[in-house]
Amino acid sequence: MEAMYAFFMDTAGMDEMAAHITVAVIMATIMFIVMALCAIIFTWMERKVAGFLQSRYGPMRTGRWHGWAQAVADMLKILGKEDIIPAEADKPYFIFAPLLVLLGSLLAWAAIPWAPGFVAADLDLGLFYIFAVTSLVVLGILMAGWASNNKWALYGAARGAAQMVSYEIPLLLATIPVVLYTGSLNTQDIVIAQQGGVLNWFVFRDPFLFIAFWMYFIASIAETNRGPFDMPETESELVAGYHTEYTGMRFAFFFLAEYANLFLVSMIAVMVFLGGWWSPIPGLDFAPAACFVVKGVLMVFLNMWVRWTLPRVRVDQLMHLCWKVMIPVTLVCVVGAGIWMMASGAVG
Amino acid sequence: MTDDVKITNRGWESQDHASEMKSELLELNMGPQHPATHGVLRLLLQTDGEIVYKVTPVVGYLHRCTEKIAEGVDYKQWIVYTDRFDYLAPVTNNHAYVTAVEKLADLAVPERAEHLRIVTAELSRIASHLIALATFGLDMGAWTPLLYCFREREEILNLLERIAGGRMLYNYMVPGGVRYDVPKDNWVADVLEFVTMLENKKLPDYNTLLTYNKIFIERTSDVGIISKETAFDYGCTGPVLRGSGVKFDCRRDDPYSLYDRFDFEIPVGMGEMGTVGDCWDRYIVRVREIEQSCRIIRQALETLPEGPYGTLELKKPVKVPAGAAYSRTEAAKGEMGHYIIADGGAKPFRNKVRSCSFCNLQVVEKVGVGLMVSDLVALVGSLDIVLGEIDR
Amino acid sequence: MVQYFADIYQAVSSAIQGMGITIKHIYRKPVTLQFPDERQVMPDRFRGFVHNDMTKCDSCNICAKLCPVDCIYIETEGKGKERMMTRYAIDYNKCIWCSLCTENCHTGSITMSHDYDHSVYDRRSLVYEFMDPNEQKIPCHRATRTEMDWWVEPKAEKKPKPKPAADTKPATETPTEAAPAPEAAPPVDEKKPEPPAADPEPTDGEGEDK
Amino acid sequence: MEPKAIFDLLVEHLGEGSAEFREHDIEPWACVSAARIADAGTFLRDDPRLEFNQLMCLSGIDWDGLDENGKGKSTAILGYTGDGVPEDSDRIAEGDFGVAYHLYSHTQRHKFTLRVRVKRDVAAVPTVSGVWSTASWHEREAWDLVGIRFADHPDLRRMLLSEDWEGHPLRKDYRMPDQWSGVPLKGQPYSENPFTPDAPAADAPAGDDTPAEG
Repeated sequence: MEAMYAFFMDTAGMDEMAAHITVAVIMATIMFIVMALCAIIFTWMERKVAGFLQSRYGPMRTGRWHGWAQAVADMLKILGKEDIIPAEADKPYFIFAPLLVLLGSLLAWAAIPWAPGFVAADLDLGLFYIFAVTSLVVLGILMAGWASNNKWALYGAARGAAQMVSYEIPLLLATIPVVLYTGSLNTQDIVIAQQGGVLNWFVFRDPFLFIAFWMYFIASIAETNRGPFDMPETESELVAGYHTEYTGMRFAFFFLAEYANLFLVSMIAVMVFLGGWWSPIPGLDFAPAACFVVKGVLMVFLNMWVRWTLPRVRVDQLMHLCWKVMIPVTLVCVVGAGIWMMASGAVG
Repeated sequence: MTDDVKITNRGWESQDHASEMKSELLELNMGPQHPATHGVLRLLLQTDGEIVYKVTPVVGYLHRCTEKIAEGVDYKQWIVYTDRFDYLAPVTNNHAYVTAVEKLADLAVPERAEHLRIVTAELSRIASHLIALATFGLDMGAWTPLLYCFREREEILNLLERIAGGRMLYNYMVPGGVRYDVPKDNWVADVLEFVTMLENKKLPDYNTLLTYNKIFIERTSDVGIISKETAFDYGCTGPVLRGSGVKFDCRRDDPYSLYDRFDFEIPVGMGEMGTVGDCWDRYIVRVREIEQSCRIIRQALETLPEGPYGTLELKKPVKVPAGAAYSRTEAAKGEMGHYIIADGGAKPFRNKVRSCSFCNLQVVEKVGVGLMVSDLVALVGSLDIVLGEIDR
Repeated sequence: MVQYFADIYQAVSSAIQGMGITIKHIYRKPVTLQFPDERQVMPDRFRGFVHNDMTKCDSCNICAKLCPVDCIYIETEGKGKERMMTRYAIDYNKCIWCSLCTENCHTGSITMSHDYDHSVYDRRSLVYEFMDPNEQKIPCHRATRTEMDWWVEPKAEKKPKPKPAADTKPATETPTEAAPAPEAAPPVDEKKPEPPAADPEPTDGEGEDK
Repeated sequence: MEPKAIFDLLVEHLGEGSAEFREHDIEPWACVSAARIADAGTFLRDDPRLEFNQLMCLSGIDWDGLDENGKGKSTAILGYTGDGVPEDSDRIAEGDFGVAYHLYSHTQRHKFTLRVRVKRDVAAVPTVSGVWSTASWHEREAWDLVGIRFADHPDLRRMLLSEDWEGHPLRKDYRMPDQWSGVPLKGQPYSENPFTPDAPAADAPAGDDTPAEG
């Protein structure tokens, strides 16, 4: 980042403001492209993973090698589809909802530290910021469900809102022990604190953090609305949930947001618990960004594996799980991690 | 849970508030195009939030008036239509119909034919139960068991294709026998091998993956409880009745064909995970019936007698004297009944089909009240309906 | 409280066991058949599109009568020895592949082929015409058929033997190949010189071609 | 219990004259007068010796010209033309309607058959849906397809056909309407595409649009 500022200010001769804007535009473009690529790659990956888990191939035809072009073709197809807005829909909200959902995850991407020094927005409250902006997604889903003027969509939206608002609590609580350890909400600081091999990753620091990691993982599945917690969609009950009435490009936004969110929560997991860009063996950090992405993709794979194995829970059981199991457990983790920290002398 | 729910005005009690804040039941149209209704079933729901207050099934979207067609085609031609009732287990439908015709026409069936009928019918039953497991899992959001079950069903279809020629609709039985003998290419050994494989390898897999999964148990136990009395009252049969703890199976208690010669057990719901008669019980009855069907197949094939596989009149039209007969058999989804009234001509005068899903579905009206929308999906899934035989 | 922790334990352990089952399949070869490249071998009795060998058919109408859905259209003209078949068509919109037509065909001309993929864009093209009435009408009566050198069904007592005449001379004139539709349609089994044994015994166990 | 013994108990309850026993090799039955059928059902269900707790099947029948044994001639059965459309006939069916009840007892493990015959112009039978809940749908189906009205049925709507369908298809003199809700029902051979107005006649040879082999 500093190098980019230096380049624009010194070499290109811009003033500070112009350099800031240029860098911001460049970073935003990169983020958006990466996000779109994510959606395409993870769509394909999801289908292949689901296929092989289910003893079939998944897409095989488009683009010769294992149907690699299938997701691209799907994207092109979906862009070419007719855009339908139901006559009775609440048009402004209907149009704005997918953008809001996308915006929620896109904004959060800004604070992801890909490599040392390479982060679009190096905020001191980075982690807090990420969780704050991702709650925009709830708003978008609620808006979409309401504006569609469809009963199924309304059900999906109501379920989704309840679910995502609830699961934000264990999600946050699970990351608090890490914040206790680092004493900072800056995403770079969190990663830097995990330097020194796999044993220094927060997930293996102490047993409470290990539990907190899995709690985070479960909450993140719920937060991304994926199986077994895909209450807002529940295709066997609510047809397609909150995006029942959406077609074409607007549907693609939801789709994009789902996979962007999926990768986002995986990257947060990597950043907070799994050592960020550090490689598992100390001293082998040649390609920090690649290491980060690979870990993120492995988390995504884990997520998919869970999705394609487990049945879906019911909406009241989902709430039960959140309020009666996960929040107590994460609270115990917070306290336990604090005690462990004191006992092991990690904090002076 | 079901009986004490009453539809009440759940709005504010005082009048002046009622004018500002009114709550009413939401009318929800579940189907006919809905992923969880197993075809073109339409359920008219009245819900309060997630709770269902009234369920009204609306059927008939697949109606073909097969009973009228039956009056226009002769006894043998109509067998191909019976395939299309429960298209997931067509051979059991054939069996139900030919049993009725044989009863009426007093036709003797050679033993080899009976054995072949039993083997194919049980294979068909396994295929149907596999679909029941698969789609029930799918209703619960588990995708993978669906594909695994279809994989095994595919093997059954291959086996049936080799003996009967069709892949899905076999037209295998005729009054007085079966249409084809065992094919010469090692069919019997393949069936036995498949049955062993299913019992030893695949069913444990399904059990681990779905049956004993905690989420699945939570979703299905204590949900949609059909008591014994309700089951009798609503004429439920098959796995639905047995799930309610009634040890009744036409194959044993009202034997037809040669079922009384084989040794098998009748699994019943025992309320292992909740109450007797809940969705999990109906599900586990199907899983255990697959095992029992495997046993029957093994016995029937090991004692397969030599001899003709059909009477000599096979190729001629069936002569049916005037009269009426009701015959029932245990099809995959319940009790399949055919009430044939013959006037002595080449075509039946009236052919009433009592289809299992038709009666089983009706219970939704009673049991569905007070469930959550998600539970209603579980209930309908656990009844294992096929719209092809409800609408006929 | 014990139940609470037992539930959590069960949930976690059953989920992990289930995931163990699914991950095993990653290493197994998928069972999918890559359809247009790999095709399943159809069993002998497979009932595909109906094929009628027009050199043998004498338009006895049994198949049309037996058809439960009336999908076989046979039109003839003339009476007695003069009776000629002018149309033989099968409407695959209606056909239900029940094989009732083949099992009672006394000449063995109508058979179920192993062909199953004939997607068309227009449902009118699913009516397969097996002969072109402009080319040549097909005699129906046995005497006329013998006279005109068509394939004649062997008498029941006789051993069925291959009729070279059925394959050489009339085949060139047979409208089966000339008609526009059947070109695409049911597989014309040219490599089948043997007429299927017209076996009157139903118990012999073989409903299909030898 | 044997059918005859069951019948004796039944007739003891209903009184002489309201039920008759018909012996038959395959399936003997009791002919019950229509007005007493609900009464008979309640008795058969509740009597501890009988306990017919399941109604297996309820069939509505149009006995056109046939007697109870199936003897006789029904001339109103319409044949089908080549396109599967029922033939037209002006004949009006006569004769009775009937309802057959097949009962089974899960506790006593015996079966019994009841039959009811009503005149065609009455065409109404008391409902037994209060006795066996399963009868509700069966009776709706019988009303829908045969047109037998079930008195006091709580919800006698059409079951399988659309609400605005005309006629009852399983009547022997049923003629299919020409159209329903604007959908033509007759004169449409399947081979003809009703959606292209310039479709050639069905018996014209399938043209060049037959795709090549593939």
